[in-house]
Amino acid sequence: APPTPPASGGSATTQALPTDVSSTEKIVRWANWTAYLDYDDATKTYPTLEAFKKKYGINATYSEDIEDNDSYFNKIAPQLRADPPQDIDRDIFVFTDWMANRVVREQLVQPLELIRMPNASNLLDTLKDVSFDPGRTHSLTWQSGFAGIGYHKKKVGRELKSLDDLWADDLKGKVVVLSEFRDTLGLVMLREGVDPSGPFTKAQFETALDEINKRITDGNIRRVKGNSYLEDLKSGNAIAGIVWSGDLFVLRSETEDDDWDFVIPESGGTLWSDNMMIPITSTHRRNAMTLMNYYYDPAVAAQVAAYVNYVCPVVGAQAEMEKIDKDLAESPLIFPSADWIKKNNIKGFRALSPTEDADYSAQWAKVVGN
Amino acid sequence: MTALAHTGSTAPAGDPPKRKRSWAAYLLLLPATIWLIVFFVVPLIQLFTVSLQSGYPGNPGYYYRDLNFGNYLTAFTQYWPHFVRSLLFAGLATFFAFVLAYPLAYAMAFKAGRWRNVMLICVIAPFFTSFILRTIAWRQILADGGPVMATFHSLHLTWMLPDGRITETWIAVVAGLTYNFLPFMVLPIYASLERADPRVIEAGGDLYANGFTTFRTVTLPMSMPGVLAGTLLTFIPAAGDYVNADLLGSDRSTKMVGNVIESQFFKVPGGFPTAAALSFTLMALILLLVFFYVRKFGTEDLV
Amino acid sequence: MRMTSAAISAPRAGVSRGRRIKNWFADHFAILAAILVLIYLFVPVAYTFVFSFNNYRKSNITWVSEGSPTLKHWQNPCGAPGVCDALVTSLKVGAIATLAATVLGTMLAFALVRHVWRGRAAASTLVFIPMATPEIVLGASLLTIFVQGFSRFGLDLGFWTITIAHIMFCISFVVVTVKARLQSLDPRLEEAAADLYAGPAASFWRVTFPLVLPGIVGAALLSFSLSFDDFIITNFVSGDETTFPKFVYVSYLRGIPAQANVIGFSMFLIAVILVILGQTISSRRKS
Amino acid sequence: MSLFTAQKSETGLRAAQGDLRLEAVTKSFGDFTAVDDLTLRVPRGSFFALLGPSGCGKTTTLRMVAGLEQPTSGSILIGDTDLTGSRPYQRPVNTVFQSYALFPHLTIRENVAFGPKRHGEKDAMAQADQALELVQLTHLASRKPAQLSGGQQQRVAVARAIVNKPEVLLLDEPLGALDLKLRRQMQVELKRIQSEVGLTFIHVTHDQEEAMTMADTVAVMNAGRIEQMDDPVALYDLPKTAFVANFVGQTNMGIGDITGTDGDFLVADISGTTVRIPKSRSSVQDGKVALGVRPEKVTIHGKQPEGAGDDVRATVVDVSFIGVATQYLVTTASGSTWSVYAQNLDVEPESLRPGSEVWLRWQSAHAFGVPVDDDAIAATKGPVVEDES
Amino acid sequence: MSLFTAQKSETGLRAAQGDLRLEAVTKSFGDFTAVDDLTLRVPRGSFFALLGPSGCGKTTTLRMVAGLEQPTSGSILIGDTDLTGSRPYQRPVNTVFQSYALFPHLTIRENVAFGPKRHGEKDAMAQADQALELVQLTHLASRKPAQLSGGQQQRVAVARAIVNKPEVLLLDEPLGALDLKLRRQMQVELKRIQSEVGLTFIHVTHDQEEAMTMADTVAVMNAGRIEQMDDPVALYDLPKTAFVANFVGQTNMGIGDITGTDGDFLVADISGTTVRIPKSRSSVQDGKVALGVRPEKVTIHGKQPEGAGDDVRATVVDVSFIGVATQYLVTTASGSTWSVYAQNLDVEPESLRPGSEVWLRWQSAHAFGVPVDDDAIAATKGPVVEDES
Ligand SMILES: Nc1ncnc2c1ncn2[C@@H]1O[C@H](COP(=O)(O)OP(=O)(O)OP(=O)(O)O)[C@@H](O)[C@H]1O
Ligand SMILES: Nc1ncnc2c1ncn2[C@@H]1O[C@H](COP(=O)(O)OP(=O)(O)OP(=O)(O)O)[C@@H](O)[C@H]1O
Ligand SMILES: NCCCCNCCCN
Ligand SMILES: [Mg+2]
Ligand SMILES: [Mg+2]
Repeated sequence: APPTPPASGGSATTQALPTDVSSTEKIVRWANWTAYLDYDDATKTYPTLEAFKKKYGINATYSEDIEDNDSYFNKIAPQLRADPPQDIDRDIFVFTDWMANRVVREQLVQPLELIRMPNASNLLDTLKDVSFDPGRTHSLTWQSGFAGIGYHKKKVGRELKSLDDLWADDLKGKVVVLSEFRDTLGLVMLREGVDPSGPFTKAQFETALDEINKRITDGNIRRVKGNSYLEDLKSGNAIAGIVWSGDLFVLRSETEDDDWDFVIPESGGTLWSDNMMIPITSTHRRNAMTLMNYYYDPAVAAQVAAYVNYVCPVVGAQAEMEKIDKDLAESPLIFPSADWIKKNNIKGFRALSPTEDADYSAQWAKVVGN
Repeated sequence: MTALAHTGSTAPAGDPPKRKRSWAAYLLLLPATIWLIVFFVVPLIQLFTVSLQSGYPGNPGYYYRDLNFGNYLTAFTQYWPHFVRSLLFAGLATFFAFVLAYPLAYAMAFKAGRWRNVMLICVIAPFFTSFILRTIAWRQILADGGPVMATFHSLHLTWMLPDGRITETWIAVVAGLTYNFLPFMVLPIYASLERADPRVIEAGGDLYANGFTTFRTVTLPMSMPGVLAGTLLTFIPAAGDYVNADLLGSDRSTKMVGNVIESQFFKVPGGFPTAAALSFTLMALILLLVFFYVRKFGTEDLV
Repeated sequence: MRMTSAAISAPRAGVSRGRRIKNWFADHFAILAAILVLIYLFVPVAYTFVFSFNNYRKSNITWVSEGSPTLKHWQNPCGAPGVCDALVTSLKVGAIATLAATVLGTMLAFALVRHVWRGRAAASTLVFIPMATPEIVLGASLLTIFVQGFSRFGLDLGFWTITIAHIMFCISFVVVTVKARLQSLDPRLEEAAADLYAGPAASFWRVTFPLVLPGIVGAALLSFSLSFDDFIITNFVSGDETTFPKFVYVSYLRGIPAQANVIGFSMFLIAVILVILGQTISSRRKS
Repeated sequence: MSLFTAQKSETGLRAAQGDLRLEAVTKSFGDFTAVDDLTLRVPRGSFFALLGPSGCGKTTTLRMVAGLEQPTSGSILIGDTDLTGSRPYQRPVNTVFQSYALFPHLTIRENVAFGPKRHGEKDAMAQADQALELVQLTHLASRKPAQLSGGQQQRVAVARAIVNKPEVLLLDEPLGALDLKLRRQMQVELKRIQSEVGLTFIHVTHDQEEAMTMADTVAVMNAGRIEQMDDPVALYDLPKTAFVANFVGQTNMGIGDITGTDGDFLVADISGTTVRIPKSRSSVQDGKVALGVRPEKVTIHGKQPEGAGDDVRATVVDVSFIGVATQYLVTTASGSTWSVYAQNLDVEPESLRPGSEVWLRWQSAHAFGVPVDDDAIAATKGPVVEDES
Repeated sequence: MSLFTAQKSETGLRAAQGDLRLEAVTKSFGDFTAVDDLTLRVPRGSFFALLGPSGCGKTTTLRMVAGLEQPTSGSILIGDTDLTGSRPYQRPVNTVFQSYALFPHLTIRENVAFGPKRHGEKDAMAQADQALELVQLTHLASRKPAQLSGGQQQRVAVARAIVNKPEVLLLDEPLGALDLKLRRQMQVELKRIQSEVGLTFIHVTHDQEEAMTMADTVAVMNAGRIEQMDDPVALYDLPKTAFVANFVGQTNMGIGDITGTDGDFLVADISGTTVRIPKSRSSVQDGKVALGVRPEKVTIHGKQPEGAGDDVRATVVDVSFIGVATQYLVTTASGSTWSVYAQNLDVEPESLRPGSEVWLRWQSAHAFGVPVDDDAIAATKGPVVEDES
């Protein structure tokens, strides 16, 4: 029998935190996903971040390190878990709920001092108390979003409405899907009438898995990718796929091509949130919190949302958005109403038990060729 | 690496007797051997112990010491197609690299005259444009919307391609491997051809062998040490490569062992032991192949 | 001689035109093929060059006709965040790894060629096996030891672990290159030096070393290019340190800035120019 | 010999037979003309030697015959078959290369069988064995070339060429790398093989003694042109230029003016000494002339000898004993250095030492005259080290 | 010459002066004895040649003198200084290597200055220039060795050695790689240099003509031992063994029994022919004897010649014209092959062709007798190719 596992369970941080040198080293290093922060092409900078630097005199560096949760986590995990942990050169990273759950449980992140982050109270109520981090003591939502279908209207030549439309013969080999099984399989389960947020069974999961397996084998799916699916869409290797909502709008502005479109499939879409956290190795905790706090200023949040088009978790941002772009302030993709979510049958993916997680991840990994 | 081509040469008659036997020898060899022991042998041993570790169920990413040979079983049973593919792709790439490298090496050695060194630079210089950059360039050049595919379309030749495309097929992967390891094939072959006496090749023609026969019966056998070194230097890294399959291949049908190792390390939680077992198996397999290959071609002293 | 139709046919005068064309192709086949192969080697380099003038948006994948070609990336090659840091890291790693591997490898090569000692065969094997081990295995094993063993010595993944790994895999190539040069050295030259009153030290520094130097320089060059171009091992042991190839690979996921093209192509150009320069100098010195 | 009987029926060029002819052959490398308008006929079955200093174009000529190089202009024929432009493997010609050029990866037998195999001969190996027997190397047939000594390699190279029964066998300084003793042995051997197989041999060398002992005809080449072509005795006895006179053996030379005739003789004045040259042995009949006399035609005397013959006063500079003979180096009154060769026959040699005053004597019938040119002027200086840079 | 006057005061071994002495020197490589109990004295300032076939131990001997190899037993002295066990760079000895061993990375001047520089001489470059002048290469001083011809390299190697004013200069086949013409020139040159600088030269060669023309004393070595050591004329004229007789020039041999004496002569019966050998010229006085006569001491005649001398009937096998002379190969009645050397003097040669019946004649005073051994038996077979495998 295996010996008892190392530190796990309970969110109480038992580990000693590294000394904070924020006051002497005015930097904060932020790892985030691609197309997840407002970007100015002309100057090749991130306007809100520039403003932050100016305002606080903290030099923030932003790296689009994260391709998907698993690959980024596995890349840094050995260092974080090493005894003693090794600095990963990042002060903030951003993980989706389920991965945030793991990171918090394994005590790989530092607690937040909410008292230093007054704006944090602007967090949407629905997000305030999450199962993996009760009371938001270790994480703060960055953005939420949906997974659905994205495609290039002109190149596809018709509207895509359902997953079945993606598997059409003329799109064979031109479709990408997400390497996050909670999104890709979530959509397939919805298509099959299974609620991913409900207590679905292993068999139901596997049915969905089989569908993707078949689509890969048959060559409908060209590649299963993390956030870099955007490159395939840009280079023309793919013209449709299962994607994240905001990305397609970023793609629109980047390529100046309004034919890119995002739709929630008829059978429904998935909803998720990504969370900012401070890795256990960070020695710039305060600077990180300053940054988080800054982005919870509704005006700043609106500015970000106007670019990334993801669901904004900040109360008051919608009002700020009115000032920037009326249309966007109405957009359900940024400010969805409960009704809209319901109507479109949008569901979260339920938390998996550790054994389920291990089992499903392994099966998924095999199907996508890992 | 050109030096690898010296492999086949037995010591010349005038080989100086190994004279000195002294503490100086140990002083000279210690730093490098210590380095290799600490940063090559010890890590390999560590890798081996990792390959026998087990993971805590429910705590992916945490492992404990064990004698879990099941990891090797997994490596074999689950990933044998990847091994087959690795060897196959590496073999194909080695073959194509050989086919492309030989004329180039030959021309450099015998036809280039004063252009010889310029050609040599041309072979090496692309190293300095990072190979990742060049591979990504290929990805764009071969992309569905790229110039190569456009040519195929305009000539109505897409039927020749699997799935009507190049990227995300085995063709792209093999092409990428071929391209990236070509210099490693060219240089040793060039080195061994350069040493060959051109008169010996002329003697082939003089003795009624036409161009091709001379090549087959004289030039090629004479350059065998270089070919041997070149094929090893191409095959080994190609068999362990994952970048080409990653950037140019698709998810399942073109993945090689390298990709599995990489994803077991970096993408799949709890994959360390499997990855280690796969690495070890790959190394053992390649060492075995190298051993038989070298035995067959009679080159014992490779270094 | 048996009379056959062939024997009856009168001897021809000269060689037909068709034959001549065929002969021309036979003679030039290698050089034509070589040129094609060189072009093939250069295609992606040319692509890199062309796209260094692209007025790209977020990612440098499609040609943006508006505003391209532009010189602005050449005017400001460090314009993209991180790209020059990565280059500097690569150059530093390359320089240190080259220096260390060249010194260690050269010493070992001397020991292997010039001395008799217990375990020479074992040492040769120790040098050969890293070359016969796929990079990914080297990377993986180093990663396991760096995160599971050496961290207690305060050796975190990063610059030094990359450098250590590069020294490790370069040593073998240095040994092989220098050894070959050393073996082809006429042993009589050292005897001549001794005969001309040079003691062991003088004999080494005035005769052996200068003669082996080209081999050492070649080995250093090879080490540098292997180190500079390495991705696989680096990716395993680098933690969050970014070398140039890793920068390119990582930014590939979100779009490579054209500045990377500028730098990649410049390195290529510098290499070509340096070698051509070195060659003309040495050939001028010869004449 | 059975090896050279059953000739397989062959096609085209390969079946060409007859004399080897070079017609106005020129070969240029860029600006440089290596072989200059060369015309030459080598009778079938003869032993022909091409003699000349390094770089004069010997190898280039051979390579054109072999087809390894194409002439810039002119043509090469065997009998009436024009070989120009054809490939080496199409020609009934084989070469023994200066460096042997044995295939290092093949055994001796395989090396020799290489040519017959290319011809598709079924019994290639048997033929190879026969050829190896001819060169007395049967016992080494299964070794690799690297395991053979220089002389043995040389014989393998010969076997590998003659096994093909070529019309013409080209030998490019086949003995150049051998030491003196072995070289003399191999000369005898090659001559024996040639007379046994009866092929046309074209032998390139810069060793005049070798050319003379072996060949039926010797052509002396200089700077891309043939200076003189003759049988060895005639060439040695009556060189037409100072270059030939000095390249083929040593010649004592003196430069002077023809002052008149005396019967069949030209009378010339060499720095005050009057000498006679047979009219038929001089390529100049008036004006300046270079007198030539071979060292072995000159006798050396302590006092002025009596009887017919020309003679000249001189001082001994050096005496060297070379076993069979003694060589004297002397300075004549006119300042030229001459050499005298005296066989150590049963007569006791006169005891001459450096410094002795002597008389040199030769039969006027043995003198010859050549035009005065740079070579002639250099020759009066005797055998000193010239810079070859 | 100024170069060799101002001798710096030096210490210890390096200052040793006098004759070179080898005392009971033996060198074994494993089981194999390369040099076998060699004792030898080379007078200071003499030109000494070590002659012998390949592998007889010449190079090994030289390397021991140079200090590049240590003797297994015995000692090596210069004057009274024992050099045994010292390192090469401590000895007043320099070597001209067979392959020259010039430093490819240094210019000619730097090559030559290498030794003086190691001695810390201030004017190393000036000394190098003087030495280069001596070998007439001043104009090439700034070239690299690869840019020189073989003969020039050879002279650089000599300059590089003599510039150090060693007590003993070792030359290991310095001319082995040169072609015949150049070789003869360099022989003259080396001799000139030796007489100019007056150093002890030990010259290793397997070319007997070279040894004889150059050396004051020649030692003939065979299988690690010295067979005979003498001045060239004596060595040639009166060899003590069949090996020496054949290694130093050619010898015609016949094997027979001593049947009696006749005054100062031994009378011997060689396969039925009676010949006479001066008692003083035979190393055997009774029993079996091998008669030796040099080819140039033998005359060839169409009919039995008259007058004193021994003669024998023979048949001509081969005639070769070698310019200065004609060489006849004949078979005697007893079946041995003899060779006759006839200078092409002014007398017209008798027109002999293969097959002619002839008489050979020599003065009994020129004959010599050596013990019958394998070498003697082989020598009766004449000059044929032996296998050197
Ligand atoms: N491929 C070539 N390109 C340019 N010049 C050449 C070439 N081959 C030969 N030559 C020149 O042509 C001349 C004649 O060369 P060749 O080899 O025929 O001389 P050779 O008489 O054989 O001399 P050696 O006795 O040294 O072998 C030389 O000056 C040589 O440099
Ligand atoms: N280091 C060694 N180990 C074993 N045997 C050796 C060694 N050096 C020389 N010999 C042997 O000693 C013998 C004499 O060699 P040496 O080189 O002195 O001959 P040599 O007379 O110079 O011949 P050559 O004329 O060929 O140069 C040879 O049989 C050689 O094989
Ligand atoms: N471009 C930013 C995309 C962020 C996606 N986060 C995804 C999580 C899904 N499960
Ligand atoms: Mg030549
Ligand atoms: Mg020797």
